[in-house]
Amino acid sequence: MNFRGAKRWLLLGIALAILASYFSPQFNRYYLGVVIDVGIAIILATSLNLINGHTGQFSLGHAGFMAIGGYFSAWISLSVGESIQAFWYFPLSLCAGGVLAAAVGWLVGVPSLRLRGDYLAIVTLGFGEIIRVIAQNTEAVGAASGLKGIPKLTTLGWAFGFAVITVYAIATLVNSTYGRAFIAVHDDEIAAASHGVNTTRTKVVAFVTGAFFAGIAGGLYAHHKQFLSPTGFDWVKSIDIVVMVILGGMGRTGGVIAAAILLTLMPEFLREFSEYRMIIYSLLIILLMLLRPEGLFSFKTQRRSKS
Amino acid sequence: MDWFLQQAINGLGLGAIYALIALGYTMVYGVLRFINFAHSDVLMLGAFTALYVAPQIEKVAGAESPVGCVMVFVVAAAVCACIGMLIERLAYRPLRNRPKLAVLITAIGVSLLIEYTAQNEKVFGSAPQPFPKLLSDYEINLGNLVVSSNDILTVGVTIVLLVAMWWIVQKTRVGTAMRAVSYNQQAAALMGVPVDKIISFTFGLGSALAAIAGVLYAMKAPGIEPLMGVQPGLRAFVAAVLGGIGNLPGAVLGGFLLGLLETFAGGIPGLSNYRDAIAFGILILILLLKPAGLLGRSTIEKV
Amino acid sequence: MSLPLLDLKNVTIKFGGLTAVSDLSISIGEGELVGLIGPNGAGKTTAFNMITGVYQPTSGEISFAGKNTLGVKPNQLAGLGIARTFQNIRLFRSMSVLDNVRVAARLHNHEGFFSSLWRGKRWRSAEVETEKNVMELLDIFNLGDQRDELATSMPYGDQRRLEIVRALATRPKILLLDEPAAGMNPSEKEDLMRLIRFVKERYQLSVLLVEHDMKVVMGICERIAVLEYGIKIAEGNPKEIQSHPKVIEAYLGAAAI
Amino acid sequence: MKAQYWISSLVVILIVFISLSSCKSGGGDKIKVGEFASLTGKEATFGTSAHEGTLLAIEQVNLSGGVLGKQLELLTEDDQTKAGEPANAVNKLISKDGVIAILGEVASSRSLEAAPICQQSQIPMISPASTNPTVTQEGNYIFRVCFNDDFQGGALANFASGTLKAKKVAILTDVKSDYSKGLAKSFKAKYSNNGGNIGTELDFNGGDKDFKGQLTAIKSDNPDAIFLPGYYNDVALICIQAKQLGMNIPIFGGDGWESESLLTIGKDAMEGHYFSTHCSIEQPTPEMTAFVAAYQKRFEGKTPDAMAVLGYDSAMVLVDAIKRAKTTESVALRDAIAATKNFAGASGNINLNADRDAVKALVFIQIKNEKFTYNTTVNP
Repeated sequence: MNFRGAKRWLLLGIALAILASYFSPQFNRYYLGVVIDVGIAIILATSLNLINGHTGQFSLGHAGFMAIGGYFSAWISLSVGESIQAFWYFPLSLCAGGVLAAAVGWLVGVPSLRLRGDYLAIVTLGFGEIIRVIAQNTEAVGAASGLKGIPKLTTLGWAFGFAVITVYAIATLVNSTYGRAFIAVHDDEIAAASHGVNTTRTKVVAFVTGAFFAGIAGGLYAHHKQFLSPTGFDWVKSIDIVVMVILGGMGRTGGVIAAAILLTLMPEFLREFSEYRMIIYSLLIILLMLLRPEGLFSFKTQRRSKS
Repeated sequence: MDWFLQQAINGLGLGAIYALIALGYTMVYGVLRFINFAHSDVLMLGAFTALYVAPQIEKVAGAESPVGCVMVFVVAAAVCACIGMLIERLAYRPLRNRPKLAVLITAIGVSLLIEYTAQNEKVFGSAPQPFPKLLSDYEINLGNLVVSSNDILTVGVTIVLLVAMWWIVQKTRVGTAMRAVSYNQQAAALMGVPVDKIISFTFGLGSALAAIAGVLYAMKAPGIEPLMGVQPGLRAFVAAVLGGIGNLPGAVLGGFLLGLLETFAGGIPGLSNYRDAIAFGILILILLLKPAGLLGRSTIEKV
Repeated sequence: MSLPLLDLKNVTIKFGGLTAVSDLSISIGEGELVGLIGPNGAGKTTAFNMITGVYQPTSGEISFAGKNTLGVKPNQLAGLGIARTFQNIRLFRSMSVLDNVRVAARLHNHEGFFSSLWRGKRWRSAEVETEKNVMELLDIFNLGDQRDELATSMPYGDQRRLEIVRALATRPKILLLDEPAAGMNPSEKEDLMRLIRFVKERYQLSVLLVEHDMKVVMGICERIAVLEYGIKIAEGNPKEIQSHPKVIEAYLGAAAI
Repeated sequence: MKAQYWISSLVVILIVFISLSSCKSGGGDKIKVGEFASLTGKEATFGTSAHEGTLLAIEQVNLSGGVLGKQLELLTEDDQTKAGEPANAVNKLISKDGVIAILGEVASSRSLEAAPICQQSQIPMISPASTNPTVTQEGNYIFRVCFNDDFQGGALANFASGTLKAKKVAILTDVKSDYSKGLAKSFKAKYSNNGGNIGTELDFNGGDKDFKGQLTAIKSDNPDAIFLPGYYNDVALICIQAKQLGMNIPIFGGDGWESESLLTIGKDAMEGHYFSTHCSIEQPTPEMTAFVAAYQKRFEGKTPDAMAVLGYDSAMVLVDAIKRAKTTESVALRDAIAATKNFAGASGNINLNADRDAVKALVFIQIKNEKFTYNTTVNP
C-alpha cells in the first residue's frame, strides 16, 4: 500500500503551478486569462462533483456559493489597503471567502438536504438566486452596479495551485474510509444508514466542502476579472457548472476535469463563428449527451478499490 | 381596501399565466419524472407562431374577432404540440432508459439551442417584436377597481384547461394509460400500453398548454422576444414544485399563489427589490414544512 | 434466562389506515437464533424496519441491550450493534466488493475529515488496519479473490454472502437476515444454513431470520414466531410450530384442517 | 486510476505552457480596431445597434481611403450580455489580435469589466453609450462619447420640476440594472434639491412582464409624474399597464427608452410621455442627415436609434484621433483622443473634458401621435 503517492502528486502539482506562475508575465494575456478561467472552472466542477456526483445530491446553487466567496474576499481586498501586497494575504482572503461560503452552505444544507431529487434541486437553485438578489441589494458590495476596482491578484500559479489542491482534496477524500460514505449515500441511502453511515451529516459535509471550494473559486474569479456583477452569478451560471459535472460523468474526477477544460475552451474556440457559436455550443451538448449519456469521459471502467 | 382588492385582481391575472405554464411542467413531470427545461422555450415559440399566423388569420376571420382569436390559439397550440413531440422524439426518447440527469442536460441543451437559434438575426432576432391585438381588450371599472378583459380571459382559460386536463387524466382511456406509464413504465408496457405513444401524447399536450400560455402572455405583455419564456418558466417551475410536482390542481394553486405573492410584494417599497427572491423564499419555507409540496403526497420509501 | 438482547413490546405500526404490524411482542436473547415466518405481506420486513429504525412504530416499545431504541436513527442503531441484510439485495452498486465492506467497517475506523485529507501516519495505520480486518472477513467467506470486482456484477449467491459480510463488518451483537435464501437452489440453501450457523457460533451473535423457506427455518432456528396480517399467531420451537393449528391454517388454508 | 488524474492535469499544464508561449503579435497593412458588444442575449438590441453604427463608420472610412494610408479592420466580439465574457473578449482582442483601440460597450456594467483590462494594457477604450459616471474613472485610457448620468439625472430633475411642474414624483427602477439605479440616484439628489417631493419608490426586475403590483401602489400614492429610468422593452410594457390601470400622469425616463420598439410595442400607451436622450435623428445637422441616409442605405431601410449614432461617433472619434496623432502608438493615440475638441459627430458636437467624458447637449423627446418628437435641448 502506498498512501504517500497522492501527496507526492499534490506537491508536484503545486510546484508546477509555482513554476508556471514564474513564467506567466511572458504569456499572452488572453491565453493566460482563458487558462485561469479553466483553472477556476476545474475548481467549481470538481467541488460540485463532490455534491452532485459522488454524494448524489443534486444541487443547482453552486454559483451562489461562488458569489459569496467572490464578494467576501473582494470586499476584504478593498477594505484592508496596504497589506494586500503581502504574499500570504491572497490565499488567506480566498480561504476567508471559502469559509464564509462553507458557513452559508451549512445553513442552507442542514434544513434542505432532507429533500430529495428535484425538490432539492429547486431549493438549492432558489438559495442561489436569493444570494444573488441579496448581492443586488447590498450597497456595501456595489449593489446592481457591481463591485469594481478589485486588485488583480489571481495569477496562473494561484489558480492552478488551488485547482490542484481542490482535486487532491476531493480525490483523496472519496478514496478514504471516511469519505467512502459519500459514495455509499449516493448508491443507497438506506443501506448506508443501516451500516452506520450518518447520512444527514455526510450530505452536509459534502455540501459544505463543495461550498468552501466554490467560495475559493469565487475569490479567484473576483481577483481575476476585477469586477463582480450580481447578474454573473444567476442560475444560468450554476447550470454551466452542472453541465460540466454531468458531461464529465458524475463522480468521475478525471472526466469532470476534462469536461471543465473542454467546456471553458469550447466557446473560445468557437469565437470564429461569432453569432453561430452558442448555437453550435448547445448542439454539441445535445449530441454529446445523446452519444455518450454516461458522461463524455466515462468508459466501461469500474471504481476500483485503491490501496 | 381598494388597494388590496386591486392587487388581488392583478395577482390573479399574473398567477393564471404561471398556473398554465406550471400545468404543462407538471403534466410532463407526472409521466416522465423529469423537468422539461425546454418548456419555457416552447412557450416562446407559441407566442412567435401566433405572431406569424395572426395576420393570415386576420385576413380570413377579420381583425380582433373572437373566432380569429380562437383560431390563433388552436394553430399555435397545434404547432407547438408538434414541436414538443419532435423534441421528445429526437432528444429525449433516445435517452429514455438512461440516467435521468443525462436527459436533464439534454433538455438544457435543447433549451439553449432554441434560445440561441431564435436570437439569430436570420430567425426571430433578439429585438422585442410587437404582438398584434387578437381581441379588442377593454377595462372594466368597478368603482375604483380596474379589471382588464385580458386577465378575465386568462383566468377563465386556465380554469377551463385545468378541468380539461383533469378530465383527460382521470376519465379517459388515454389518461388511464398516462397514469399507468407514470406509475411504472415497464409494467405498463407489459400490459399493452403503447408507452412511446403515450409519452409523445403527453409532450404534445404539455407543449400545447405552453403555447396557449405563451399567447396569453404575449397578449398581456405585447412585446415578445426569444428570452420571454425564461422568467415565467422559472417562476412556473417553482409554482409546480410549490403545489407538489406531478399534481395538476397543485400546479394551478402554486401558480396563483406565486402570482399573488409577487404582485403584493411588487407594491411594497423595500420588498419590491427582493421580488425575485420572494418566490424562492416561500418555496423553501413550504418545502421545509411539507417536503412534497402543498398538495403532493409524500411517499414512504419501500425497503 | 438473562435479560433479552432485543425486546419488542406491543409494537404497532400503521400506514395511513392500514395496520401493518399489530401488537407484536417478541424477545431475542443473547446467542439465540430466532426465525420470523409468515405469508407474504404479513409484516415481517416491516418488523425488521422498525427494529433497525427505518420506520418508527406508531405505538409500543423496542429496546436493545436494555436501551429504548425509539427515535434512535438507523446509523446509531448500527453503532449499537444491530446489523441487517436486505430482502432485495442493496449493495453499493458503484463500489467494489472490498469497498462495500469498508463502508461498514467505517464504524470502527475513527479517522475524520481532516485526517483523511492529511493522510498522516495515524490515518495510514488505521487504513491498513481496516483493510486487514475487511480482507480477513472476505477471506473467511471466500470472497477475497473478488475484492476488486464490482459488487453488483457478482453472481447472486455471492451477493447475498457479501451482504452478510458487510453486515458483520459493523461487528454487530445481533444480525437480522431478511430472506437470505430467496432465489437459491436446494444445495445453495444447504450452504446458507451452514453459513448462518457458522456465523452465529464464530461471532457469538444473536440472529433474527425472516424466511419463507420452511426447510431453512425449521432446520436452523431454535425458536420461531409466526406472523399473519401483522399479528403474531404462534411462537415456539420448530416442533411446536409445525403442529400448531393456526400455522397450518395460515400456510395451507382452512381447507386443510 | 489516480495516477491518471494527475497525469492528465500534468498534460494540461504542459499544453498551457506550449500554447501560452506562442504569442502572436499584431502589425501588417491593416489597422485593427477591436469592438465588443452584446450581439446575443438580453440586451442584444443595444449591442446590435451600436455595432451597426460602428461598422458603418469603419466602412465609410475605408471607402474614402482609410487612415494613414491603411485600411481599418474591425474585429467584433460578442459578449452575450453575460458577466465574465467582456473580460475574455477584450483580452482576446488586445492580446491575441493586437488591436490598437477598443470600442464598446453600451451597458456600463460590461464596460466596467473591460475598462481595467484596457487601462492595464494601455489600449484606449471608447465607450459609445455607457453613462454610469464610474466608467471613465477606471483610468486615463477610458473615454466615452456620451454624457454621463450625473448630467442626465440633473437634467431630468430640472425637467420634472420645470417643464412638468411636478410636486411629487414616484420612482420605478430596474433593480438588476446599474444604469437604472445610478440614474435614479442622481435624479433624486437633484430633484430633492429643487424642492421636489419623492413619492413611492419601487423596483422591478428587468425582463418582468407584469408591473401592475408596482403601478397599483404608485397609483394609490397619487404622484404628479413617474420617473422610470429603464430600458425600452420594460418601459413599453409598464406604460401599457399604467394605461390599463387608468393612470393619466406623465411618465418620463432616460436614454434607455430610445428605440423604435418603444413605439411599435407601446403604441398609443406611450402618448405624451417624455425621455431624455443623446440626440434626435430629426436633428437638422448635416452630420445627422448624412448619417441617417447612409445607415438606412446600408441596413435596408432600418431607422437608426441613438445607440447606432453613438456607435458611429465612437468609431469616428477614434479615426479622427488617429489622423491627428499620425500614429497608432498607444500613448500618442490616447493623448489625441483626450484632445478631441469640437468634433462634429452625428450626435452633435463632441468635446472631451478632463474626466474623459463628452460634454454634450441633451435633448428631450416627447411621444406624440406614436412618433418621437423633439421637445427641448439642454446644454451643459
